[in-house]
Amino acid sequence: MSFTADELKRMYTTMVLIRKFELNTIEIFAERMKRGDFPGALHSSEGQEAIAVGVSSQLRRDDYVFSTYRGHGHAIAKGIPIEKVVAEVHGRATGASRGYGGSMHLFDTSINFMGGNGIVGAGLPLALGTGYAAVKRGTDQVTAVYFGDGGASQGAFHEAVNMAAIKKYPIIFICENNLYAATTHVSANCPIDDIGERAKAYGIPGPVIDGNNLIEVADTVGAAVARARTGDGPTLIECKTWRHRAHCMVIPEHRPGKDRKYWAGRDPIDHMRDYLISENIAAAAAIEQLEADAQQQLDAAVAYMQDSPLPDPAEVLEVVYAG
Amino acid sequence: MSFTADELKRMYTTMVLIRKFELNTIEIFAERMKRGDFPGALHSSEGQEAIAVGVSSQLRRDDYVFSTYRGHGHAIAKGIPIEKVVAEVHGRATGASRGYGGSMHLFDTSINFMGGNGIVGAGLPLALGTGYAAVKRGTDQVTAVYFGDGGASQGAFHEAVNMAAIKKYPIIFICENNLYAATTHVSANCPIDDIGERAKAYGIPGPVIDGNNLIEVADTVGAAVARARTGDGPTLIECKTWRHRAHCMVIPEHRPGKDRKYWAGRDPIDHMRDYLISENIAAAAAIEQLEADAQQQLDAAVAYMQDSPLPDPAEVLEVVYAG
Amino acid sequence: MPADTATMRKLKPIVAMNEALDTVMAEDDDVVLFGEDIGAYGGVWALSKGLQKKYGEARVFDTPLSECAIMGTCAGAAMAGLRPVIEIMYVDFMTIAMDPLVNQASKIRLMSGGAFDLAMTIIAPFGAGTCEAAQHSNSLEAWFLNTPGLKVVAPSTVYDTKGLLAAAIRDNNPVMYLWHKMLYDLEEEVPGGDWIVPLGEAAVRCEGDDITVVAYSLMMYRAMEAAAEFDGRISVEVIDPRTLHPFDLDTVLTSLRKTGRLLVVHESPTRCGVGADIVRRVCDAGFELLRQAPRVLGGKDSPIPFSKPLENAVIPQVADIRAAIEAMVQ
Amino acid sequence: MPADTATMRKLKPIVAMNEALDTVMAEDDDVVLFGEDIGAYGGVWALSKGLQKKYGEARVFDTPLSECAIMGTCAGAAMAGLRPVIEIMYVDFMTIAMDPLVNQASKIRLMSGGAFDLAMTIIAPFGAGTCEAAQHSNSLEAWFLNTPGLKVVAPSTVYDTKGLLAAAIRDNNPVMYLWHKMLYDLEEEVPGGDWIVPLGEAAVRCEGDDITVVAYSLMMYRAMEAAAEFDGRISVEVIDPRTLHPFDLDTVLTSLRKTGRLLVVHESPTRCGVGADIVRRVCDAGFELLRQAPRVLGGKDSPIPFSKPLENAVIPQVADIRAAIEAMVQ
Ligand SMILES: Cc1ncc(C[n+]2csc(CCOP(=O)(O)OP(=O)(O)O)c2C)c(N)n1
Ligand SMILES: Cc1ncc(C[n+]2csc(CCOP(=O)(O)OP(=O)(O)O)c2C)c(N)n1
Ligand SMILES: [Mg+2]
Ligand SMILES: [Mg+2]
Repeated sequence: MSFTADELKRMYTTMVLIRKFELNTIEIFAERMKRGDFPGALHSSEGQEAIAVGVSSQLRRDDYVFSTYRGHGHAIAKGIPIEKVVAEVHGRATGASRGYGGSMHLFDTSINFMGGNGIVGAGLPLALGTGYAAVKRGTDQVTAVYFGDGGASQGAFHEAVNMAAIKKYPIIFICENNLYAATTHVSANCPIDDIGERAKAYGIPGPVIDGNNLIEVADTVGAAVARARTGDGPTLIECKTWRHRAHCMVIPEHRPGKDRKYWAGRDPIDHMRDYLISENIAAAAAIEQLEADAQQQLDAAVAYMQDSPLPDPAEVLEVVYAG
Repeated sequence: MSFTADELKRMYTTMVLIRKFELNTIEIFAERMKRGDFPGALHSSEGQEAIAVGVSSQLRRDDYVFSTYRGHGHAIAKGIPIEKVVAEVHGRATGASRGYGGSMHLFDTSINFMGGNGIVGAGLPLALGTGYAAVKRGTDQVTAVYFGDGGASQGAFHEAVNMAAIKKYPIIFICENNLYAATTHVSANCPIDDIGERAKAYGIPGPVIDGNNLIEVADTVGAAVARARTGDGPTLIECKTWRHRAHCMVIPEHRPGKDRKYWAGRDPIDHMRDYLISENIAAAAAIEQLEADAQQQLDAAVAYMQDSPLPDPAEVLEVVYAG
Repeated sequence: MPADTATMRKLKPIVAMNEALDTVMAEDDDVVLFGEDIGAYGGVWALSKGLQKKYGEARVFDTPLSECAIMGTCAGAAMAGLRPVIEIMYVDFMTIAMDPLVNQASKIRLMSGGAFDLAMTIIAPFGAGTCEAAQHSNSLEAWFLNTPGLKVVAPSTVYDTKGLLAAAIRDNNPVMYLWHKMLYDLEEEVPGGDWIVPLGEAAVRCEGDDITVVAYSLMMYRAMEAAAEFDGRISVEVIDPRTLHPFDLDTVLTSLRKTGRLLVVHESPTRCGVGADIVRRVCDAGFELLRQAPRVLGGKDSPIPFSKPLENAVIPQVADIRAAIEAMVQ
Repeated sequence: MPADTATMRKLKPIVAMNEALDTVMAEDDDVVLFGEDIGAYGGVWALSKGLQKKYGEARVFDTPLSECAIMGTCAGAAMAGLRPVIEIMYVDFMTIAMDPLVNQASKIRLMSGGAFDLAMTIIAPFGAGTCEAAQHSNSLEAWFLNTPGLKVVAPSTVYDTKGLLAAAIRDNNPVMYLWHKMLYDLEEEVPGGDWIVPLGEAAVRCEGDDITVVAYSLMMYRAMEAAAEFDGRISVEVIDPRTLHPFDLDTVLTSLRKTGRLLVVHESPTRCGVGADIVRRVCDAGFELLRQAPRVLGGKDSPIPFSKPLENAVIPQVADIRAAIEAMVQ
């Protein structure tokens, strides 16, 4: 994959924007919780930004994406405007889902972002539907669907990958293996070393890669997308990664300190910053500017959210059923 | 596995008994259907007798078995008295399930035969429970669970084999691959050649064998049972086989003639008869005697069924909830 | 072509469904059909007979034996703007497809703030009477009715079987279309051509003054049989809701203005069932119309046992319905 | 040791459940507990805190993230004669475990002609109010009540939370034990020691003469709050069924003999819901007691939206209950 310098800088900025978004959201949620005002569940994707940005770098606007409850990064990287993401997680009428979905249910039909999902593994069977639709219509759209190391233990994983392989649907199954499912280590969810290895059970490729290396993610996904667009079927990609925080805000950190130390040295944003500098793509000053840009985008988005109204309860029952 | 001549003869007799039972049941059902009296669903196991008998030859009375809707052979081979099987499929109060279960739901707690199942693949998660119970109690009981090539497409298959592998539960997963799921060829359910190959996705052994060869089945299952009893965990065994008939009585034959011809030459009972003769275990006359014994057992069982009353409807509501 | 009463013919429910599918597939390329054994074979119930040949494998196809994947494909395809129709071979197997139906299909429209229409239809046979025992005889409509976002249809006549399926497929919401296995061999006179029976309109199957019996699907026929046995002695009005959600309450209330007596008959379990909900609605909207206690004759509090006498004991029979009517009308 | 009112102490529901588990596990080695994060960590709700340490990994353990496997293990272990207890982290995830619960656990006893007792308990939190949106806020009790073979418990007070769980685990049938997330931080005075609250016995939470309000779990507290706001102007009797099946109808009928007015309040969807079924039972057994139309104030016909004002709009609030009572009692 050869990216232009501008592309690389834009990707870096997006990673930083995701990181800053997560930090800001946690801050606002923590404040509200202190006031005894529980704002809902929040699952931070800090540490996994390279996967979201790397995957999205290989997708077209009309390609489909199914996300998870840890999907802020997926949404921002695919292209939901940051202010609509901020507004949604804080329940505003101007949010991506008009305040009906929240952090776990960000949608944007204009870019075929098909939503987060609160049910572990539940995005995979849905991805079969958009994969099929593309084939049926003869478009070359692909579908990317994210899930975790725990999600690979769901029956839905097996049924979906199996059917996609049989039908050669254009689907990229992206496993974000951050080594833990809530408080459970991956070894208690998968008896073999690599979830990607399971691709063999379906006769499809199953590359296992460093999910914290943006370029490696982009290259691997790029190859899978090319396969899919030309009708060669699905790919299962396992991205080894690490979330900076415990599962969600209400669960205390419980992961061994040595793991945390090991991964602290492997932050995807640090890695990309070093890459930009060592490859002479951007100097430290330019990078600071990119980070400032990200901060500015976020600040504007937060202001937009604060000026936005809450949704009108009188409308709920009109939304439930389609006319 | 070394069997005594008597054991081999007994196994042959059991295969014949299963075969004769299936033929007789179809006859009685067909008659009733002619009279417009629909007796329920019937799934014949003709052609798959070597698996049921081979598996059961390696199990103790206190080992657990979970069967399917195509489970008459599993039940008879594990040791449900033939008259109780006949009585059950014809809805008599003297049946294995007192007439409450029928052909798809044969139970016998005295030999830990844990029932057929009308839901494809649904026996596998249940097998985790008896597998766990044996471990928890420190007994060396094993659990055998049967399913088909179509069953391997169920999410339940993945969740169950995965958890069994992680926990090293003493379970033998027996896939009876008869190449069709209802009218669908296995290639439309599994994108790779062998379902046994999927064992690698769970880090357990997955032998693929000739399910119509009683001795091969017994040997393979024997090894898996030994592993399981000593705490080395589950095995997935794929038995290639062929059912003589279409899926069930109401579905016409639709399988290609050449496949049918190919398998006609590979009947498990013929194979065993030839083996008994070629190995000088039994002469043709002795074999005819075994077949006559089987016929006699069946005739007695049918008579028993005919003399048995139908269940009393007044009792139903007392059965639903335990006291 | 529209319904043509000049060319009446005998038709079975499964053929009526097949005709409805053929009609909507011919006029709308977005309508697709899939499920286990649905492709070349034409479906174990013959639902899709001839349709793959006519519309091609891209629109009519087999799936693996994976109900969760089938339902997920259906919901995802609907999100992509197609109008998928799937068969779940027995409604009993919905236990495996509940997540993509309930947590996904029925909620995605709301979760997205109304961004998606999920126009999808799930066709599934239900009910007891065939001695197929506890896992092939269930009636789960109450689950679906208790799930906001779903519509539920349960036709009885062959005419409605065709017209309601056409309407269900054209509806822009997830619709559970439930037909009864015991009606498989039913044959009734219907017009030639095509027609639609709109969702949410009940039918008065026979008029009467003494009691209003609400019954759908197979139980409508049993109620009619029971009603006939009184020949005049008790005048029974039988109402067939046809669609369970949306539910046509007005037709029931209009009838109660005459009769003042309500009996609801269904085969699915009584507790939190369809009958309980009709009683709730009637009490809420027309309590003063009730001259006496409304009754529900539903399935017993038991899974479906195998043997015929046991199976009959847990499902309302014609004699049970007659007895219930007699007990209410002195 | 028995309940000891001399040593009253403040307790939260999750600790009460943990104590009940501890008690029954101490006296019965067949009682085992498992689920996601239930082992070393002690459960994301702290349900199993300290229990693995005390009873060992053979009896208290983590499972893979596989609800179907968890429920299957539970049902199979019950068939083997154990008394398993599992946690489903949110009742919403039952969509994935419906087959082993409904087609297996609830039916195996009947299908085997009564050969098996399946003594198993499923503990699951339910309900809205935490802004966790459409897939983490559901109330599915009506599905379970519509499934013959299951018992259903929904405690409100901390005392009942402990006593009903002890009873559920000792029961020889599959029991759905449903607690409400909004009660997580509730603290109430309870005795020291242990006690059992038998399944199937309602509690009168406050006596009154004008109207009978039936409400369980969180809604019992909201009903009490609404009742209090009338201070005497309207005299409300609040009945908490505590167990939804078996259901204590007598206590409700006794109350109706006084009040003649019935209002059922619950948060789960109204259609085919618990309220509809209570109305059906009351009409069936005590129609003459009803001075006016019985009402059900249930959840709206909508999945649960995320944003607070939207979420509040689809679930009965104290003001809604008060208004419903006022509308009934002039
Ligand atoms: C079917 C289901 N079961 C359980 C949960 C509760 N839960 C939410 S996230 C989670 C852990 C998922 O782990 P993983 O798949 O590795 O994704 P990660 O959170 O690490 O990104 C659990 C148990 C759920 N949401 N859905
Ligand atoms: C979950 C579920 N889906 C569908 C069915 C209907 N059905 C019964 S058997 C069968 C085919 C099963 O094929 P396979 O697993 O290969 O077993 P076989 O019948 O060949 O022994 C189908 C589709 C069912 N009983 N359960
Ligand atoms: Mg993880
Ligand atoms: Mg097969």
